[in-house]
Amino acid sequence: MTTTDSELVTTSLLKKNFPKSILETHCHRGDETVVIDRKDLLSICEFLRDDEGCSYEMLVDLTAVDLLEQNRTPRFEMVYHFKSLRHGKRIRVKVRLDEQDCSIDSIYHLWKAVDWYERECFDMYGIHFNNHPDLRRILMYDQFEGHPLRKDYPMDRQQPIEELREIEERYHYQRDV
Amino acid sequence: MELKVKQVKRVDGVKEAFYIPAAFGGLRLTVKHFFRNLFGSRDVVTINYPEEKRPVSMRWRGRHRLTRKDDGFLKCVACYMCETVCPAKCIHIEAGEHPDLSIEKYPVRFDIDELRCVFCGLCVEACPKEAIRMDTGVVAMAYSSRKTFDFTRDLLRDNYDPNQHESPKYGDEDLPRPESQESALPNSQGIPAS
Amino acid sequence: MDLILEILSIPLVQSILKIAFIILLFAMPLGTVLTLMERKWSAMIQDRVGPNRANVGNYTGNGLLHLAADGLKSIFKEDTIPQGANGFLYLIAPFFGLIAGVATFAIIPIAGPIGDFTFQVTDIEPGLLFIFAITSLSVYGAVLAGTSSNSKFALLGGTRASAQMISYEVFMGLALMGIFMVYGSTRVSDIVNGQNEYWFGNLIPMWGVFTQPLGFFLFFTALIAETKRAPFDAPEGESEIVAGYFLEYSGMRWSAFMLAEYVAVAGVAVLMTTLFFGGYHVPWLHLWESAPQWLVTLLQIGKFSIVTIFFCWLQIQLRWTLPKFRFDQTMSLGWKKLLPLSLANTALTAVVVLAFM
Amino acid sequence: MSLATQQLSSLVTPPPQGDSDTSIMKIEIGPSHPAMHGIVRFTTYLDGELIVGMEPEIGYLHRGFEKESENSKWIQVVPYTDRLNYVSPLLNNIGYSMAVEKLYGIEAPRRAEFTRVIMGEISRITDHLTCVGAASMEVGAFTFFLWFIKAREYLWELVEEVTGARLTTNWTRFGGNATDIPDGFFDALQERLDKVKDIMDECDKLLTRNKIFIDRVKDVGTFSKEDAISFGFTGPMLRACGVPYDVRRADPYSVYDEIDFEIPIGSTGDCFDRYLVRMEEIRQSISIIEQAADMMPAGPIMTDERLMHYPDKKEVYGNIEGLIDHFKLVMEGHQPPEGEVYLPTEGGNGEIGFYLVSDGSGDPVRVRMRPACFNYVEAMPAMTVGHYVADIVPIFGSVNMIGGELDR
Repeated sequence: MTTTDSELVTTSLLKKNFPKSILETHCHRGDETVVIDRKDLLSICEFLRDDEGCSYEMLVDLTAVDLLEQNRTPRFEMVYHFKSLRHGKRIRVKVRLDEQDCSIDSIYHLWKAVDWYERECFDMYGIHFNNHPDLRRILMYDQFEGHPLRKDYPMDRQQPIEELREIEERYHYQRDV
Repeated sequence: MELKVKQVKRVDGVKEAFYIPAAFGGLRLTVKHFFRNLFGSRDVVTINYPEEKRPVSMRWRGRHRLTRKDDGFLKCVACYMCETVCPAKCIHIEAGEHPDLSIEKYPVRFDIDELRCVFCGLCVEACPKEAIRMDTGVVAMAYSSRKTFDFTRDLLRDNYDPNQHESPKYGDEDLPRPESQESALPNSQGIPAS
Repeated sequence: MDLILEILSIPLVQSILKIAFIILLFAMPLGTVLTLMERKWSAMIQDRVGPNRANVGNYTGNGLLHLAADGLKSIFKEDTIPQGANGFLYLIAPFFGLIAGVATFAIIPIAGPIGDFTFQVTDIEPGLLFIFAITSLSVYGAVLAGTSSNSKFALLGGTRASAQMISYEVFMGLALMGIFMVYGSTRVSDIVNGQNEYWFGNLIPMWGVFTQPLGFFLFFTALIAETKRAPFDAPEGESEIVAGYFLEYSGMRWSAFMLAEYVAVAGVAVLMTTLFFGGYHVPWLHLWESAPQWLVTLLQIGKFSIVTIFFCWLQIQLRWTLPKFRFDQTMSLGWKKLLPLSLANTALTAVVVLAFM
Repeated sequence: MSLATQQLSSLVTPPPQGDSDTSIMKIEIGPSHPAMHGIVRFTTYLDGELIVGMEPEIGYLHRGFEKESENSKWIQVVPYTDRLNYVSPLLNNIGYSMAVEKLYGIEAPRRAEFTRVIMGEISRITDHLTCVGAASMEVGAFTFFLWFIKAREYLWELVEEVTGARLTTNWTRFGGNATDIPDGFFDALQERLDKVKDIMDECDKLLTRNKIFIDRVKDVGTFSKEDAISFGFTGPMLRACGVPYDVRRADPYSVYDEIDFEIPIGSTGDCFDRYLVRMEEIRQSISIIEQAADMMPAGPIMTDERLMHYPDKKEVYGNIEGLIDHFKLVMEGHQPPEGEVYLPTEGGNGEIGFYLVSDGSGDPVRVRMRPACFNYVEAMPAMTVGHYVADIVPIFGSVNMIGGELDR
């Protein structure tokens, strides 16, 4: 599955239009990937959506990767997967985020699906999305401390809501806490 | 293959504009089912469970059992393969040395917490000695106490049912006996010397 | 012995006995058995087995013991009152429906009279108007239960129930106008006797279903809507507002709602039998003039029961066949389709009656 | 609380004491509610019976699939994928295993791929049967639900014959499948499919042409093409809006490009279209299964790459290399080369994508599953606002939310 650079239409388009902000590109196993600078995320996403040659109408997935155990800096990678229905292409856009300053511009106004994906990413990784209108936890409860998918969150740590637990123990199992 | 698209048909006929025809059509069908089940052959897939049991497939992954060699020794060599591969971490093995020198290593403890088990069958695949199997055909395990679900090595027999044996036998009396005196070395059943 | 006969000939005693007979031996058992039959019959429609687990020893009676089990269970269950509920209204609400359902049976004759003795609690002059009056009473059951439970789902259910039942009473009345005109009376015995006449010699009995086919459909629809059963069970709305107006009830009071529903089902069935299927009259029986009186009465009770059970079955069959209406669709069906149809039916009947009778 | 619902909640009046003019009523639908067939909560704002605002809350079934997977070996994730979309577990198994195969850069043998197509389509049928059945049950057609469950029962028995379990299948491995198709499977398959077809025909007569049912689902939950794409809809939900996007055709995987099938699309994107699209997809899946059964090649069901699967027992007993391979594979686990892949597959209710990152060791760095119904639940306010409260039922039924997949 070797793909030459000339076939990677989107990559070359992005390289032409944003020569400075494309940090790295590769095509591992046929997945077209560009790593971009954090500052230009908004303009690149807008370009990807609106440009005739790209027209990625659909945001398929948005997530992050924690590379703590790989001892990489920057620690986090934001991963966006886009799908173009018109051209039948996919692209992966990655942004590297430092641990100290893990915030990134929100792209919620470009695709409607972004809203919840960014909330989930915030919930799981603690990545802050600037300008997101409603950034709060989605899968975990509000009192939850920490961000469970970070690699330094211990696997076996438990955080039951104490009040509920007390009620359950006392009234359900007749045990004192 | 090229992309073929089919537009689904929304039925909008004259018949669909009234309530009555559909009601009669529906009644005809349900009445057919009603009388077929009332008088004719009952086309029912329900099983009256405790009385009837569904025949399970040969490949059904049920409760585990530990297999034995012809002479009644456990096949298990306590290699920890199943414990390593288990995604639910429900197997716990302690290996021990055996006085019988022909057996190098054997499980002093082999516990399976059946409440944790997810019945994936990875342990069966991982076992190099075919010592653990899930082919007992036991579909449901319903016991009244959590303790009952901790299956120890000697309980992992083919036909063990805690509901029927009030006090499970921890001895070796119902295991196949060794043929000759020579092979009947002390504690040769894989039972730890107490 | 004479004393007993004398006491029995007192009208009041007769009425009390008849009430006891009809309620204890007809209405309530029918309603109770229907709660089980609904489950058994629906199981047959749906290729299931149905309830068959309740047992004494090893005897299950193919599910029959579930009746006893259900009754015992609901008696011994805690009768909860939700916090903030209006206690008094909450407690009495379940019995409105039950009373209304049972009262329907008061004017239904289940067999022909023998001499002075009628198989009917009372044969009052207003007849069916009494039914309308009584069924409007059952609205209060739903409304009071809904509003007094202090639950939003119950409130939604109660409002839906009140709107639906009050609307459908209109069409119920209008659909029966034709019957009143054709048989010239609102008295039930007149209507039943009117249906014992024949067209074309002795060929077709003048049953309501033949004289008023449209009225039959309209009345049946309106009655099903009035009893809040599928496809008109939006007030219960089990999938969106959980159980509607009786959501908060438990134990015996919940059972009262259930029993009221099934008594109402039986009530619908006896009304349909009486008004549209000749009541207790066995068709063409008058041709056999030498029939002994006791046999005739038995045949009449038998015919009445069979048609009643058929209509109970039909209602249950309909429930498990049709999807249910949304609440606004129920209302628009009533006001936009049934109302014009029943008005047209009334007008048409009036013209025909004037022209030919 | 989002902006729209913040404004709405300020309008909610306290519970009525006597005759107060309550304008907006807040009502919590779920997490335990007959129509919420997972556990999810909708905070709904009603004006009378009209929905003026809604806010979904998810996470009640969050089991930490991703965290658990990242702390497991690669092979140990396969049993977990059963529990994602638990009405079509095989499709998740297949999606995950193919993603790992892509990470390795290998392909399963053709027989394994055809078997996967057959089993996957059986799973798709069970998924759609459950969805359509549950949706029709909630609009009152309880009988069809049970007939459909009966049809599903026939198919699950087949799944059990092949995989050894009805629901927790754990069937695929990297580079093939755990078990091959047993003898006499195709006869049983054909017989069962005929029964399913019969039940489908009965239902078609009854439900598709029933005015009451049409009234309930027609023009309810209408969604435009543009909105659907922007919300990231996939699968039957997107196709009902009229977009012929099916991963099996758009990004062909496995052997789907050798099989002839049609993609059903709707026109308006309402609940009726979604119902019809699912019904048609069941028929197409039956046709796919029949074609794949005819084309089934002979051969192995497992790749012969080393260190991908356990060696034969003969090798383990008689050969030191076999034994070492076996122990290495168990102790160290599969070790895909360093890299990252995203593999989309067509799941029961949309695109299931597995995004996997490996650093070359036996432990996954990232196992991400793109949940198809995440977007649908996100779009629930957009679909329901302006409808009656009773319309939540058919809309949410047509969404086919599966809690295990939504919350992971």
